[in-house]
Amino acid sequence: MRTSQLAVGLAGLALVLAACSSGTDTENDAAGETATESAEEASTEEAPAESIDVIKIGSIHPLTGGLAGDGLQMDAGAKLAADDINAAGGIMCLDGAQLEILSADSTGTPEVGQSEAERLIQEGAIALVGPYQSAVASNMATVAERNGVPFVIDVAVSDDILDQGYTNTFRIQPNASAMGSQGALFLKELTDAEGIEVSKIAMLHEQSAFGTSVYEAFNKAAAGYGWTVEPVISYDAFGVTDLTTEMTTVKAAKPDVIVVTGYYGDGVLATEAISAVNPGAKLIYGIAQGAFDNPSYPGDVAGAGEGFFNVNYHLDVTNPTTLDIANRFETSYGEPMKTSATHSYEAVRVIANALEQSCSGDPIALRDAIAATDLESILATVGNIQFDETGENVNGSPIVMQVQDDAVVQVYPANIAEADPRFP
Amino acid sequence: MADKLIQTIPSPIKSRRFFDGNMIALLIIIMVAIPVPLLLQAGQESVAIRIVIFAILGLSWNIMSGFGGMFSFGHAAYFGLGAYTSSILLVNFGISPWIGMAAGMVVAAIYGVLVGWLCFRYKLKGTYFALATFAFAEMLRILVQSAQAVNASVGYNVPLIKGSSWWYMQFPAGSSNYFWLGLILLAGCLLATILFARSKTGKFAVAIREDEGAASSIGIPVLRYKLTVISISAAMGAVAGVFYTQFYLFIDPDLAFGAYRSIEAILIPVVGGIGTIWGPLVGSLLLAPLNDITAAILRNPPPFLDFMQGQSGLDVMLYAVLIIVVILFLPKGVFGTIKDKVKRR
Amino acid sequence: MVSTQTTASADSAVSRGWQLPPNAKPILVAIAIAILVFFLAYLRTDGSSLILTQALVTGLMAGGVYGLVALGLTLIFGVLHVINFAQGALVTLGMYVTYVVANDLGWNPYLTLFISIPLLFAFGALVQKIMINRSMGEEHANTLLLTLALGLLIENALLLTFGGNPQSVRTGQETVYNIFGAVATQSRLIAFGGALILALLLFFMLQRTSIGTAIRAVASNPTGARLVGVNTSRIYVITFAIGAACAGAAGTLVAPIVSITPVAGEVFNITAFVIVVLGGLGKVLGALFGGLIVGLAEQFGGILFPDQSNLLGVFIVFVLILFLRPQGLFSSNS
Amino acid sequence: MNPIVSVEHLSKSFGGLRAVHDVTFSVEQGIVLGIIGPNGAGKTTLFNCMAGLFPPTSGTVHYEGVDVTGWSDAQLARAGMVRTFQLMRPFGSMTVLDNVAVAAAARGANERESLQQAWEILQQVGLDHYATRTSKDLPTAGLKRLELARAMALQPKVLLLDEVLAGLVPTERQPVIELLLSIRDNGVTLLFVEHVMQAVMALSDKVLVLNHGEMLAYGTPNEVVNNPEVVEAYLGDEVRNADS
Repeated sequence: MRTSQLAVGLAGLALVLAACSSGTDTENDAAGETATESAEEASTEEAPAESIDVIKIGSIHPLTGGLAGDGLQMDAGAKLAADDINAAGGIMCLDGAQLEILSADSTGTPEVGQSEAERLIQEGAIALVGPYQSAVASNMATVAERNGVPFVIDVAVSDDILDQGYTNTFRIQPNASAMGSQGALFLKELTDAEGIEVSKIAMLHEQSAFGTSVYEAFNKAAAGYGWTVEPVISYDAFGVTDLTTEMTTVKAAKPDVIVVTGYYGDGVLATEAISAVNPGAKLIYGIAQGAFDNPSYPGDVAGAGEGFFNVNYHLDVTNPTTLDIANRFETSYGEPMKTSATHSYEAVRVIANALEQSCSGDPIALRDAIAATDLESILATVGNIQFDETGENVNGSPIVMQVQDDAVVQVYPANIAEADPRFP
Repeated sequence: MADKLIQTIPSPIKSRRFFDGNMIALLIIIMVAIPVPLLLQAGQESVAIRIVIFAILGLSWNIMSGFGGMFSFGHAAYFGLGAYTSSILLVNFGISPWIGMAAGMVVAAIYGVLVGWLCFRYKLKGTYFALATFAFAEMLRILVQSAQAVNASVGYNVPLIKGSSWWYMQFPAGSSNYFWLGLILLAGCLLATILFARSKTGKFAVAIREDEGAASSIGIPVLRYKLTVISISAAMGAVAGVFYTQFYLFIDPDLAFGAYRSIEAILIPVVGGIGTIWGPLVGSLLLAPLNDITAAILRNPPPFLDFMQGQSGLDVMLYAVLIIVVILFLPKGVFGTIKDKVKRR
Repeated sequence: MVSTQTTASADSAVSRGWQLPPNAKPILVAIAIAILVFFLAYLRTDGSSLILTQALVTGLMAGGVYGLVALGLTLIFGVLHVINFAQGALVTLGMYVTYVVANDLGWNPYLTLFISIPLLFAFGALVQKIMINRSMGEEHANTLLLTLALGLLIENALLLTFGGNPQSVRTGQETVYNIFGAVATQSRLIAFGGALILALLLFFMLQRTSIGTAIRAVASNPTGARLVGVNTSRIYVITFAIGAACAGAAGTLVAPIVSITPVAGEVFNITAFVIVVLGGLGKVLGALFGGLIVGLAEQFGGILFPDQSNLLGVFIVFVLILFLRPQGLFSSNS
Repeated sequence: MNPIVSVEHLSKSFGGLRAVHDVTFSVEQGIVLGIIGPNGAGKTTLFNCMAGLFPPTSGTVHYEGVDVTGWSDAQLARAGMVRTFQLMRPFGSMTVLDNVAVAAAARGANERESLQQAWEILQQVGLDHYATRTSKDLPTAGLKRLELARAMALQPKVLLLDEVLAGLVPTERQPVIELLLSIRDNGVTLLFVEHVMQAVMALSDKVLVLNHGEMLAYGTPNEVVNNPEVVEAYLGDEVRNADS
């Protein structure tokens, strides 16, 4: 009996090992056609002089784990962009070379993100897009830097990623401080225009690097406008199950505005707490709040989020091109397209655009072309996509949205507004 | 009659010498491993290095919990303290990670001894001890996460240097030196384990594990040796943390102190064989590449698994199933079971 | 080898502790600490009694559900000596059962208890029979990792089936109730009440029914129980199944409150461990009270350490209990 | 001659329970002291207090003229006062040789010495056959010898033996008794708790009788057997059984 069990176990292991070798074999076959040159030489070497049929772009997102919902969408967004570009004739100046997206799962962990990034580069990816999480982005930026491969961050909010002096990493999304300071500016403009008196603001933010840097930037800007930010309450977004007490503390301080920063789950909890406690603020104002502009949010909270504002990076629903993309995405993917997925789409567009400019499959030329990007955006921003010397998108900006009649609508700035902001 | 027996039974003592089977095995493993990076395709090297990091972490757990019998559920603390100490010294003061490693080992050992002392003072054992180590590691994570002095939840990026430096443990991407550096550290930890297992401390540790009261009754200062064992284990865990940071060049509170790290540390020796010298290495060889293997299979599945392609979550499920299979059918771990079978012969 | 470390105190504690002990001294100490914490919190909030009342109400209500999850865990530990790491994943499973039945079949979410409890019970029985049972009596680490792997399996199977987007069970507009100035939504009150009722039902089942007696017998002395004719392996299956059912019920009760994702139950895992230690391994009422204490620790920890994770307060309580009364608050003195 | 071990007014209670109360006696070097008494008389508690397993509630223990009250069992063992357990407690996964060698090492011997001494002791107690076997494979009699061998590796001056004959069939007892006598002949003082009266009578130079935690009698075997109080309290049956 025991021996037979052992035999079964060993057979199982043998299977794994066999699978291992076969797994790597197929991988090689797949990579074989275009990666003949890159297999031996480092990938920073120049591309072949003759025509290129396929250009590979690595897409690394959390396809499993707690963030898989976004990660899967983002991967699909990147693929849709490649399909669109290919359908339109590929990269023109490279004789219609086709884009191919190599997808990889970061599993939400930086070390896997890093090794997957390396693997994709070995398989011939000339650029990377990804990865949704800041910690993973930090690791991937290192890989990109050391391999001389450009890396376009679609979503990853932490300021620090680009603070390392890396030259190969670019970011489309506005970073945390940009959201915090823009959020304060928009709040100032909105309340001034409406004549709403603001002096005291309560802030509730999740306590990781993301929430903290949004808070710090907001606080700094607020001081400039003469606002007091108090109380400031932070919480662990992945450990919290109730925010009622926190909201009661907020209520006790009688703030004019409540600013909320965080992810989806805690955003819903905050909404529940607001409707239960009724803190009596003039505005509920999210900054980079993951729930308040999510299409399923108004339904999930059964209307309790009506009138809530949110300042966030967003796809531009007033842009017909964007709408067309989002519609086709929804048809093929079966879910409404999230903003994060449009960012992945945009990242691939940026790379394709740079390929057209550089007319080469060489990563270094590509990097320079990306740095010189000047591309009209499908996102709701204040201008074309252009990168500064650190790699930040200088025109990347959040916009203001509001839940109106159980739908999220763009309300500010005026150039992207679908409807006027409503005030109580 | 007794005299006759004395003559017929040879003393078993003489066969013990420095280069025993384990040492020879270690030398062979080193010899075999040295050319490995030259044979691997470049993308697979990071897997090889993950094996090394896992193995060191597993060896560390194995010292404390395998040999020493003190079930640690908080090894992330040692790993994280090593990673953080060396990162802080390197990033803020430009101090070489070698010195950072030494410092990290000391810090981890001190932490281990403090927590251990507290636990033993209150006579925590078994499950309670395990839960206490878990709680302390989690508290460390929570504290680091909100301590601005150590970059709170942002963590540390190791600054890139130009070129290649053994002193700063940094080499160009894809350099084989990373693997060789890891191999040196791993060989050091394996050597330490072998020497530990045959040392007085190791023998005492096993005696204490088997029966604390009896060990005390024959004069072993139980508390002192338990703490010694913990400090060795903690120091080794810190080595894993330092090397991790130097290879991945980034560390944050979750990566360093997260519960997942503690679980990893347990999983490796359990799959390989608890309380054996080679168990953690075997466990690491099996577990570290598992994610990559399952992911690779599902990327380009063989025909009969075609339906699984591109399904998210399947690779982790496969991973989980394999762990279950190993534990159910090889309860002493792969190496432990094989060792038992060989012994029975 | 590790199993030799299994504490005698755990074994003997199980035998004693299905009831509150006559010895109330530790409880008095706990009350003293609680008063101190309350006082500090009072200072911290500049004397706002409203915030403190709210913290009390919120803490107790969250604690009820924590207690129910921990109850399953403690029962499994007390009888099988297995630390069930999949408990959190089982809670998630309960949530998704509710999500599917309530949203697709249009049931009232709370009525899905009649589906989630038997379903999780059956699932637990199956898991014990084909998996855990083979590994029992071996090293602690093995069952621990088995359940860990089971948790991963469940989470990722859910991910595969439902995707990673947060889902929610619609309950419509929330009614808000006022309790001494503090507020509580209807769904939280129901979750709290439901958890309490289920826990007490289970407690009386253990005390009054023959199955309950058998479970208690196996917990205190498996060999003895076998000698008097108890089918211990059947009891093991039933106990694990009950533990899973507790998790499932908790999942249903919180489904209307939380955003449902494949990892949503993780939060309950760590708190459940703390509670089990707090209440004494293997103690049913201890788990329930421990749940309430942890719920409160979370809230008051949040007030006392505003910049730290709310888990910090929980862990501080945890470590205090470990060192002061490792046998748990609710076991008689040894 | 100065006593090697002396116990003065030693008491130990657990909570409200009085296990040992005001016991005073002393033992000269090289003698064998048998400690007897009905179950629950406090024999093992007395041993545990003397061996440092837990401190006495009051009273003192002197060893070689030094006050060792409150010393840990490990400290005492290294100093030469060693106890064995009634239930054999081998280090199961270690070889028999290592079981003994580890004790020698605890005393401070280096690796080579400790193995050499362990080997010699195994030969002395007749366990050399089993030297390389795992100790959990030993039969009960072998475990008893191992328990003794382990204690001997500490080169003790005083051995506290807790029911060293329990669990052995009569034919297995004699060799162990002979072994104990040979240990005594090397100058080791033996204190032993025992139920087997034959052995007590045959081995002991002095006998200490405990009842309800209190010392009932202390003297030569003959004195004790003839002490009417002892006979009353405890010995009657046992003596008759021993005679039959």
